[in-house]
Amino acid sequence: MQEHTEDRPTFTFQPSMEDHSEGDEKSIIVELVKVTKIYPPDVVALRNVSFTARKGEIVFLTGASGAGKTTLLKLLCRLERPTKGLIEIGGNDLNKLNSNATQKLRQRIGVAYQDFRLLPRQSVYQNIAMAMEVQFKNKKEIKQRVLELLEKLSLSEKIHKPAGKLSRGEQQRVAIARAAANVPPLILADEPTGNLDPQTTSQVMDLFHELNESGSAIIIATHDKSIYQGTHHQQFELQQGELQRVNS
Amino acid sequence: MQEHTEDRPTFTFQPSMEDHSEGDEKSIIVELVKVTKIYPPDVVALRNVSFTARKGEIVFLTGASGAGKTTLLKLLCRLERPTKGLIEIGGNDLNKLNSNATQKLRQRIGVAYQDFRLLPRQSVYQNIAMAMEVQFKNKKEIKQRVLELLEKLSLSEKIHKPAGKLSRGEQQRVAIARAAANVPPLILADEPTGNLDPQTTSQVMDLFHELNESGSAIIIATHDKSIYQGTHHQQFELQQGELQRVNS
Amino acid sequence: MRLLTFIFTQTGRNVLQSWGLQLMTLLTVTLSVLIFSFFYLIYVNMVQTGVRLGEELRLIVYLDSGLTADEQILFTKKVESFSKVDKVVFITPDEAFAQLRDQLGNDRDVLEDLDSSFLPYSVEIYPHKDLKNLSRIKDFSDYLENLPGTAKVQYGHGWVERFEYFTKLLRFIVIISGSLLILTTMFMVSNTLRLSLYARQKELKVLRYLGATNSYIKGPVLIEGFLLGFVGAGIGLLSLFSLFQWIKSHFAGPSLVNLFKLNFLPWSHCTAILLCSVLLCVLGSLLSIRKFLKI
Amino acid sequence: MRLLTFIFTQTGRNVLQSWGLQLMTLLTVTLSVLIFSFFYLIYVNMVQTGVRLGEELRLIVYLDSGLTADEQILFTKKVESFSKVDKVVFITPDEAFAQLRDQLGNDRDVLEDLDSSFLPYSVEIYPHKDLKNLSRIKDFSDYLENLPGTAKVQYGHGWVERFEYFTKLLRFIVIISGSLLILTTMFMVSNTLRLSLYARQKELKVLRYLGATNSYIKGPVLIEGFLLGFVGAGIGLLSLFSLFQWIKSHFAGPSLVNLFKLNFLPWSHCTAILLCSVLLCVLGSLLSIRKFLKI
Ligand SMILES: Nc1ncnc2c1ncn2[C@@H]1O[C@H](COP(=O)(O)OP(=O)(O)OP(=O)(O)O)[C@@H](O)[C@H]1O
Ligand SMILES: Nc1ncnc2c1ncn2[C@@H]1O[C@H](COP(=O)(O)OP(=O)(O)OP(=O)(O)O)[C@@H](O)[C@H]1O
Ligand SMILES: [Mg+2]
Ligand SMILES: [Mg+2]
Repeated sequence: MQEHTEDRPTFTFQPSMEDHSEGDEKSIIVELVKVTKIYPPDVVALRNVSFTARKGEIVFLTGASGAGKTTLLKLLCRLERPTKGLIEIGGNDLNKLNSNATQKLRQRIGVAYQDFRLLPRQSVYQNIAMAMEVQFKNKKEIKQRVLELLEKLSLSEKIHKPAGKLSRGEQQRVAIARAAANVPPLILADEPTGNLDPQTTSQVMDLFHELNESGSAIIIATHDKSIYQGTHHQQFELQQGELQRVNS
Repeated sequence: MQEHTEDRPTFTFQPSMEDHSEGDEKSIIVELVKVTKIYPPDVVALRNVSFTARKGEIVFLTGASGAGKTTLLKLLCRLERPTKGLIEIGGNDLNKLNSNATQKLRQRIGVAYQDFRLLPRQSVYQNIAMAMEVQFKNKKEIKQRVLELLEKLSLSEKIHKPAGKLSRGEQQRVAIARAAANVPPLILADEPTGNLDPQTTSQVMDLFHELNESGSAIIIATHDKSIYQGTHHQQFELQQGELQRVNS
Repeated sequence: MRLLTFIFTQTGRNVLQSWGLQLMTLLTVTLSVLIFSFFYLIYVNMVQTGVRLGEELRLIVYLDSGLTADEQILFTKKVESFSKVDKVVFITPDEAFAQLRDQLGNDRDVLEDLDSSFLPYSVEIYPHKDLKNLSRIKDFSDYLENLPGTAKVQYGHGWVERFEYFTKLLRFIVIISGSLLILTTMFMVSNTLRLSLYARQKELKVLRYLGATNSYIKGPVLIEGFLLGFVGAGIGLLSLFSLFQWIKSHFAGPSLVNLFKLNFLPWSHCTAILLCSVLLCVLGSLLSIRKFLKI
Repeated sequence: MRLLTFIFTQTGRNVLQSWGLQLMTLLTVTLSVLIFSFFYLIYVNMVQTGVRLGEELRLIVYLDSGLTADEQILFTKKVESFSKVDKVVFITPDEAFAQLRDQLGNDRDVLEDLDSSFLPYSVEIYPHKDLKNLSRIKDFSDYLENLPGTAKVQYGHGWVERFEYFTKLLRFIVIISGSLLILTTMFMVSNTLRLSLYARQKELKVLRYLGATNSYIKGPVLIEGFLLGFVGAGIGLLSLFSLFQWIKSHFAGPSLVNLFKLNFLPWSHCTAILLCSVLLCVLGSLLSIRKFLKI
């Protein structure tokens, strides 16, 4: 990685990074200030959303279908640009990133998309390994991590099957494994348990909690009450594009 | 339709068709006898599954991720062929249907796929209308039915948007609307509420109950306890390819 | 009736929806037909010119000066009876002298002050078409050489050889480039069909899932294939015709009209090209969706 | 270093994974280069033959029979001093007679019993290259006609005209078919690239989502483009060479060696074609993924 140090973005937070304050205020990882997103011509997906997530937090995002959850997550990994407002991740203003800096940022965000976005002809292994390959991790490390993740999500049997030939629930878990592969400082999971039965759901949540303990901030958009009810984690609700805090 | 009468398959049950017995035994619509499905080379998705569904019934199919629910539904609409065993729909042995008879059969089964299978560039209207167009319904009838369905699923606003630009939950509802468009005698819904919030879920379930009352048999594969708990409907569970009845 | 209406509506919708791709496919077909028929046109004209040139070929037999008039006529008869001969012309020294003058063109001044008497009697022999081949002509010439009364047989060795060589080379080049082109064209059209397939396979699959019958799917594809082949080949042939007219008007060399008379392809050939194009496009389209009918 | 290793691994993997498509693209490039260079070869040989034929062009000035030897030499000098003339050869009646005999070829018998005295003194003029053009030659001939001492100027009207016309037509045909082909070829290669793009756009998109840098994505594509252009053009040129050798050995007409001497493209042109192919493929590939770098 050393030859890349010079073009590494200023966004350099890492799970192992020490909190800069060590006080009761943890460092801010995601910050949205009055963000509005309008899909042309007139679909207002987000309206004046302000929102903060800190290092090591788990945040749940709920809301009716079409409320704007996916849009919010897409803004964070810069798949969409806000119409108005400021988005900062790890202190970097997303509006000011160039192409390569965006990619470096994305390497530090693990995303489990609602529609998975796997490569159907590639094997499960290859799909997960890809996320680590783009960061030039070495082969041994990749293999070890992939096997470990598949074990945790009970997918070991499917390792060499093409992703397109898995059941939807299996695909969903592969998408989650891919998001978690690099132990990134920020994980976005969009409806990660929509196709999963209760038992598999708890496996996935265990993985998230584990990642969280190792320092990752996790934002989960979900309709599944069972995964957030009765927890102490922050919970926000989107209502027709407007964000409201549910508990604290 | 009259010029097609001669090549209409012998499978001619319709929602309005009278029960042939009028007794306590309703007519059988779906019958599986000792069906085994092995995906080459060695994935046993279903093992000796026998199962019957009757006219006007709602059947819930549960089971862990990868248990074989989708496979079972695919066998019913002949997207996959069984490795062993007999499948009859409306009294027709699926193994004996030719290409055109298969298509006629599919016209009488509404399927909401787990991965939706919408056309992303076509409008919501067009996506739903397609299902009726292949049956040569007339334009007015199509328009009326599509508007009615969109109304019921609170998608009226999105009618002219391309399906690819909807949120996942909206897409899921479009897929359900498409399956219901022709008021088919048999509806297969694969995880129909995986991306939906509780309120939208109940809209969808209302639609299913309505269809059921007008005579359609409905088979729903799901992980969502809220939609089947406390109902009197039949419920089956798949465990690693083996089917078990949960209640009666 | 409803089926037909639906099929036409569907075709119209498809064409409108993916007009970019459709235009590209059309352009491909047009270019292919244009290139193919262009080469075919060249080939046809070449063959015609060859035939015209070949018609000018003749052998000249100079007769022994000692031959009497009767013997001369006998000789002519003999050659005429030979089945491989089209026409035999008896030529007196006067006629030969006039011919030579024509042949010498601007050099004819050298013949001034001379009279025809130094030239022998001769016989011009126009061989049968199927004899117009270098080696056969040679054999025939040898045969004539040995006839009694022959002083000398002469024909345009150099000219025949050159002509043979040149047409052989040209035909070769046209055939090679033609086959290269046909290969390329087929490759191209099938590529383009594959491309438009990629764009539509999702739609075709979904239609099958929804229970669309074979005819519902085949209909629009068939009509599209037909239109594609017809319009494509039509435009291609029309472009070729304009091009041809332009070349012709541009290169109307009056002095050469006879040798290089350019002809357009006859109607029957145009029609054949059109039909082939339509057939290929329809077949190609049907083949490309065949696998979807198995879903 | 790691980047390079990854890029090469990635390239290898891509090629292996989609070898069918890769092969098709390669074939497209090969065919295109083959066709293009084939036509270029024809064109080059045609031009060379034209030059060779043009070199044979000369004007003959017959001198007044009354001219003295000194005046004859003066005349020659005068014409020689004219800047548009390459070479002037003075010809005695004896030489002219010998020439005429050669020209008549097998007809030379007609000159038996004659001697050279009936032929005038003449001067052969080889005009400068830039004068070899029908209208200019005509002007020059008129000019010579008016020189004192000229009896008659003569040159192969018909031959020059025919040649002019024929090369014009041929050049025209080659240029038209060439442009048609280049158009088609470009169309084809871009189509094929689009096709292979379709197959890979999903992968490229996903790679971007995962944070692949520009170089990570560009690298393999660049190498693939390079290999494609290089191998494709290489095979195309080699095939052309074999084809050329075959034609040459097949059509080795000894009597015509001089006129139709076929030459292969010089090294420099081959290299240029190779480079162009590589450049176009690399550029095309990069262009085709450009939009993904914006995600
Ligand atoms: N690319 C797009 N173009 C136009 N409108 C869009 C696009 N993507 C989403 N929308 C619209 O924006 C709104 C919010 O969409 P979003 O995907 O964020 O919803 P969501 O909260 O994720 O819903 P779900 O729970 O159904 O996934 C919806 O009305 C949707 O139709
Ligand atoms: N096309 C295929 N080729 C090979 N194996 C397959 C294919 N489709 C499914 N499988 C395997 O068959 C098994 C059953 O798959 P199926 O899709 O029926 O599960 P499911 O019950 O629908 O699961 P989920 O709840 O995750 O959707 C799984 O192990 C899956 O990996
Ligand atoms: Mg969403
Ligand atoms: Mg499933």
